Amino acid sequence: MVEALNLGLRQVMAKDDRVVVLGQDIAQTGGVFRVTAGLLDEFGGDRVIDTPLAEAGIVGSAIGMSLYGMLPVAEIQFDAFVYPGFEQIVVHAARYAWRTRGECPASIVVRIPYGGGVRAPELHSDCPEALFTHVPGLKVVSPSTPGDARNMLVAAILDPDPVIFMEPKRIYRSIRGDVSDELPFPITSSDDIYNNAIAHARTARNGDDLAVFTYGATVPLCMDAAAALSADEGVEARVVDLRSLYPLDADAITAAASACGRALVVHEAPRMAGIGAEVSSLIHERVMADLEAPVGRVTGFDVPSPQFANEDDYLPSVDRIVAGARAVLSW
Amino acid sequence: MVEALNLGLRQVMAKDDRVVVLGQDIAQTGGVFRVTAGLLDEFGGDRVIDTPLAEAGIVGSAIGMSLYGMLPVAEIQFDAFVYPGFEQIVVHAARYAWRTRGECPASIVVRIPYGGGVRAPELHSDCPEALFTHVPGLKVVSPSTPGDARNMLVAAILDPDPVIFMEPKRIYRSIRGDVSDELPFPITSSDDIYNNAIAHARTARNGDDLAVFTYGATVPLCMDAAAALSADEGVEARVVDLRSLYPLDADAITAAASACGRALVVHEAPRMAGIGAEVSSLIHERVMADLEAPVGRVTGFDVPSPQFANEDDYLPSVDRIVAGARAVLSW
Amino acid sequence: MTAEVLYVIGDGAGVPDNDVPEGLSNKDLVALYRRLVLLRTFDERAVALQRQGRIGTYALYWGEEGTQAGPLYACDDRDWLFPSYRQNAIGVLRGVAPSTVLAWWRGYGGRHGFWNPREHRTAPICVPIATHLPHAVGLAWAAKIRREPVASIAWFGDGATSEGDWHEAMNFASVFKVATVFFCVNNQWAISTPFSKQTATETISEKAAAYAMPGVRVDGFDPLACYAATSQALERGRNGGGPTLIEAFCYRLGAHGTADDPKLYRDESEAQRWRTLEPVNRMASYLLRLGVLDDDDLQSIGAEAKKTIAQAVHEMEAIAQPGREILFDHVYASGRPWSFDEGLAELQGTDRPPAVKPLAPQPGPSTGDAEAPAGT
Amino acid sequence: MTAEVLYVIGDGAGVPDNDVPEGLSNKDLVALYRRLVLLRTFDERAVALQRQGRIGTYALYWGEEGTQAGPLYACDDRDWLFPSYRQNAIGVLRGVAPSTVLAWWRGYGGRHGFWNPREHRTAPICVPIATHLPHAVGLAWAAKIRREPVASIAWFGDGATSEGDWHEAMNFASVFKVATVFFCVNNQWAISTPFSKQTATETISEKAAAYAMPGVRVDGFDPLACYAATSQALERGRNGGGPTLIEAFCYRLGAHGTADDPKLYRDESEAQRWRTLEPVNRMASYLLRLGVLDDDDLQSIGAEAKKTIAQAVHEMEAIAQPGREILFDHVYASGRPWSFDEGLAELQGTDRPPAVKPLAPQPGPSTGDAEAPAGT
Ligand SMILES: Cc1ncc(C[n+]2csc(CCOP(=O)(O)OP(=O)(O)O)c2C)c(N)n1
Ligand SMILES: Cc1ncc(C[n+]2csc(CCOP(=O)(O)OP(=O)(O)O)c2C)c(N)n1
Ligand SMILES: [Mg+2]
Ligand SMILES: [Mg+2]
Repeated sequence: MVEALNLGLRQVMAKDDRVVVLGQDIAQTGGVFRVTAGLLDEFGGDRVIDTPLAEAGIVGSAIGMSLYGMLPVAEIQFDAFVYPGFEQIVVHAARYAWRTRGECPASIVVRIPYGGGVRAPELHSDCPEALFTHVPGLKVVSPSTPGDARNMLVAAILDPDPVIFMEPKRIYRSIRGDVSDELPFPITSSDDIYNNAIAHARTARNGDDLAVFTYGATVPLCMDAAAALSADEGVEARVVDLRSLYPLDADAITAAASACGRALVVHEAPRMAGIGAEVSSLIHERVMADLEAPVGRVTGFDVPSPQFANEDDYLPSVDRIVAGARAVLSW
Repeated sequence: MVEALNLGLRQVMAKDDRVVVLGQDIAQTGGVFRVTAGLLDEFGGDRVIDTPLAEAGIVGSAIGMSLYGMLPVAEIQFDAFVYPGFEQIVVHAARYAWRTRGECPASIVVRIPYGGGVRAPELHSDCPEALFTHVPGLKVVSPSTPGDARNMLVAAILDPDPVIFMEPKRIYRSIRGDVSDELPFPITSSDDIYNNAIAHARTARNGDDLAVFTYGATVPLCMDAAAALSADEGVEARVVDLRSLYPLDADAITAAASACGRALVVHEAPRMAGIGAEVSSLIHERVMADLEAPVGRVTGFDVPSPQFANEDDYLPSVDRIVAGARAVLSW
Repeated sequence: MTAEVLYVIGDGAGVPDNDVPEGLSNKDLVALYRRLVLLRTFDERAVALQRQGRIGTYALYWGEEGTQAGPLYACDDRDWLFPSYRQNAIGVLRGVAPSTVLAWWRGYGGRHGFWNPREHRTAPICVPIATHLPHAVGLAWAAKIRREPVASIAWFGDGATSEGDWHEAMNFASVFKVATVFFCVNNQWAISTPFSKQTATETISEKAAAYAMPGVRVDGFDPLACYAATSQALERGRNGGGPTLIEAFCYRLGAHGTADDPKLYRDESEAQRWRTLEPVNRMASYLLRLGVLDDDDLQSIGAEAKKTIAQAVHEMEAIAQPGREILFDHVYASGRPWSFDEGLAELQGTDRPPAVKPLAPQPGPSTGDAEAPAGT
Repeated sequence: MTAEVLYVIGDGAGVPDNDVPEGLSNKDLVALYRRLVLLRTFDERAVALQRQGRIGTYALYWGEEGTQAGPLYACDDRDWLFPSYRQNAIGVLRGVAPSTVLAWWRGYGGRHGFWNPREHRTAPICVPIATHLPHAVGLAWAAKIRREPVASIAWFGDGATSEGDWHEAMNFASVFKVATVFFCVNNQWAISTPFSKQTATETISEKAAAYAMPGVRVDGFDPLACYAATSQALERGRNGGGPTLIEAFCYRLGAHGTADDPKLYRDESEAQRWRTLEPVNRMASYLLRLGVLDDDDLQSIGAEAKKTIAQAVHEMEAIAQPGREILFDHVYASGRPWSFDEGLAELQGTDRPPAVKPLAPQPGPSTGDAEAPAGT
């Protein structure tokens, strides 16, 4: 996925000189995770910028650049370090379009490597995505495959609205897959890019017995769980990769839940008022009559993400997903 | 409610000299809403402190004071101005107990006047409470009556954990009610204060046809809606004032939903991944079999809280609540 | 007023006038004066409108007109302005309709209360303290990347210097040497907090040292001093010299906002003493002394401003309260979330509450009568 | 090294030694040296453990021992320490078991990886940059309110000075005149970002001016200079003189952390040049010159430290991986949310994944092999 993100950045930067990338340690070294590797050489120090250590400064100046017509891509080094930039995101990025009659949206992308599973110290494993979805005015997305990562990143950059781009760092390198140079949409215009590449959920696996909704690093785990369910008990789970967390693809969600009659939501973030709560409510509100069981949730617990020796206890495991699925299936 | 909060502060400060209050314009003038009026004269400048204009500084130094054994109460002037202090709340206040084997919780209270309806300019009408409930390690509460306001504030201060104390500013002065000097728990100890005064939902109105869950400024609106439903169509709604938003009083919620068979959640904050989503999911997960209709939600829309001329269009109105109730009742 | 404060306009008595700043013709002086009067007229009228319940809480800037019109006069048309709530009407000097600004204070959104920043190179009114400063930096930085000689100027108060965003913006600006002017209106009060409790330094301008940035301190009641300092700062910025911090030292002559009562926390006789220095009359006397204007001119400039603002009030009041659909307008520039249509349908299924009167919220058993807040 | 940097220990050749700072007996010098060696030994061992996969990513401080043991030696036992990740082992000098610190890096929580700050007047290791500074201020402020002569000292890097929290803490400390020592370890790098790109000033210490705070610049490789500056700052603080900013100018001799490769962004020959100034040998040579210690003493101090740390490693490795219930421990001090019991039950209904090896995440089709991050 790292290479795919890098490819996307290179492709869009080559075509559109409004795109600049900025953040801590992203130019000279190519970033802690090497997502921006090589960009400095290719596009120069004016467009690939190492900043001082200050997240509000990074997000805030990206907003100012966008006001001047640039398309800045800001990197936050790790999930929990977005909080010092939170105010800029909430009070400005999210409201600039609204505050300017739609004329000057904050056309920024904030890239955030997120989540646990990389054996990192405290505060390198947060999943803050639900916070952003609760803030009106932002788009929040998270890819789970290299192809999606590239396409969604390019689309997020071209999309005029502020996009919080959540990168599941746990699967940065584990999920590989060739990404063709070809993009599925023209890189020169932002017309309809939202509909083409941001708005829609993806069916990652077909099945009619249970709909499993998830995104980011838990997608492959849900695929494994689905495979196990199929092998062990002949249950065919449909796995839906949400991709866009705000707005949710409500029609795809309810259609899958209706078709299967049973549904489960899986994510790594805490449960309380998380994406799972929204997906669950949405399904019940719209298609409860089609359900044979209440929608289940397998999520992180409502505790700080633990020190890493215990993070596998915290992260939704294939076992827990299977158990959650069984509970829904046997209700 | 303002007088009740003021009374609570005076009572606890008189009994316990670990309590200090700090914030912008709270000492000399008694705060923008006068909640801290008179405290400076009564308790002196060491304990009632006007700070520089910096929310991270306010929350952060409150945490440091608590480490030394104080019980600081920090005021955020208006809801949307908590965001610059968000990092301190999330990465520190919420995790200090966890990071110190439970020995040094951040024993702070962050008081936040929140919500719309006071005809204020932009960013004086936010409802950020769900954000805090999604952050493990915090307690989040919101009173809706003067008596609760006093009792819950005193309890929050004595409780060793960090409490985000959301004050519904719209009903600061409209809801009056005598508050007796007597507190329903001893002010000298924090033992069990959590169970006595923070943890439990309150049944604000009895009824068996529909359970309405709400908190803060929408409680009186739900009472009005319940009265209208009773008068117009003989439907008796039970109104449950959640009081504690994290943790939720799950047993009280499910019991009320089960008893009524129909339920509605009402709040002013945006819908997406809000408290309503959690309450709805919780009810479906636990007692779907007892329900005759999916749980409904009447909430703020997923848009920035509007300029005030349109805020009545944004805020859940009695009409909208009644309509939401009817939809659940006629499902 | 302490010695190190730069000024141009004397008091017509013991304090002598200094030379008119370079590059300002008599015509410029008159134009600048006209702007001061327009701002003053707007402000006074807005306060009156608030008293009459025709707009909501308003953040008056009475006495700070020179800190706005002065620096602005030094700007190119292509330079960008980043006002706080205190410079709420500065866009008017850039062609924003004054009725739009008044409508903002009346609680109107969308095209009624906002403008297109690109059209006027004027950012929206910024409410959360100091948060617009990184934007000003980012904008000038973008111009620098594009090799375009565009600068930015951001206004903020003494209190704003305490916020983290102020510091981060100052640091970014100096590291990347962008052409941003940090214009601090040190009116010595942040609501009830006096300057002495806001920071430990004696001045704001000395804080520039922490960023290897030039810092200057000027008389904030002197429009020409504000002009001159800004003009130098902009020139330096455009020549690659980086940002400048300007402290316009003055005094908040009025309340913090219309809901604020300064008697709670300060001795109003102090304000009275400072009042004699206010910029509009001071500039007028100066122009009279120079013989650039006479009393008749002053009169007609005043009358003209009154007319403009009266017309603006008329226009503002002709705006119908926006419809409910406005809630969902322009939240996104691309793609309308499905929930917006649902929300609108939900609204349309219920009666609309009566139109909002700015300061007379609907009374009733449960919607509130919380007092209008003092903060803006 | 530029002239304005205060130092005590010369180089035994052209640069002469200065006087031993007041109040330090020979015994003190030896005690301080012992601490330097203990910190060094801990650090070297931790790096080795990381290489062997026995702990996770580790933020080494090789060369910065003097910036830790020096200032600490100036502190009273009642003063509070606020370390960043870079001073991760400083609690050891206050009685925290070194095995606890190692266990933290092994990813253990609860009582295995954390300590009780009140017992050691040492705050937990702080990971998010600059966020612990307001805590240090609040603590000293509380002491001041209680009229207790307790000070606080917070460590942070050059990069940390760019964060808003740094500024807010500096401002609060100076406004309220609290006894906090802001101890900046300017090792000239923030991961790959050189000091010259972090800020526009030539030094950190000059930033103190923006807060009307004394600022001093000392040789960060000189434990005695660090001691002396801190000692003066603490005395001033305790006497009501407020906070001090100390810049300990040095160089980050090692990598940012064990996952970082400095070759990507700097010329390692520069590090080599600075390496000759590192504090442990420098202090040893000084003590030899003074005749306070001889080679045998050095040997036995080294051996003693090795033994202590070897024992700590042993203890750390004797700790079993904490059980799953630890997730839910101590999240709240009062009241256990019902969801915790549900969560534990959910866990107990599934097989537990194999014990975590710090740097060998379980391979498999879908859990990852993302490289260990370079940040700490
Ligand atoms: C982040 C934030 N915190 C608090 C407030 C509330 N508030 C509005 S104006 C003000 C005082 C500002 O003082 P100063 O910066 O000196 O500007 P002035 O009002 O004097 O122009 C405060 C605290 C706010 N708007 N934003
Ligand atoms: C708020 C925040 N942003 C980013 C990081 C990631 N990070 C960890 S260390 C570091 C560099 C710190 O440099 P400096 O302050 O000079 O301290 P040093 O590491 O040199 O001791 C960064 C950017 C972080 N820990 N916290
Ligand atoms: Mg001011
Ligand atoms: Mg450093």
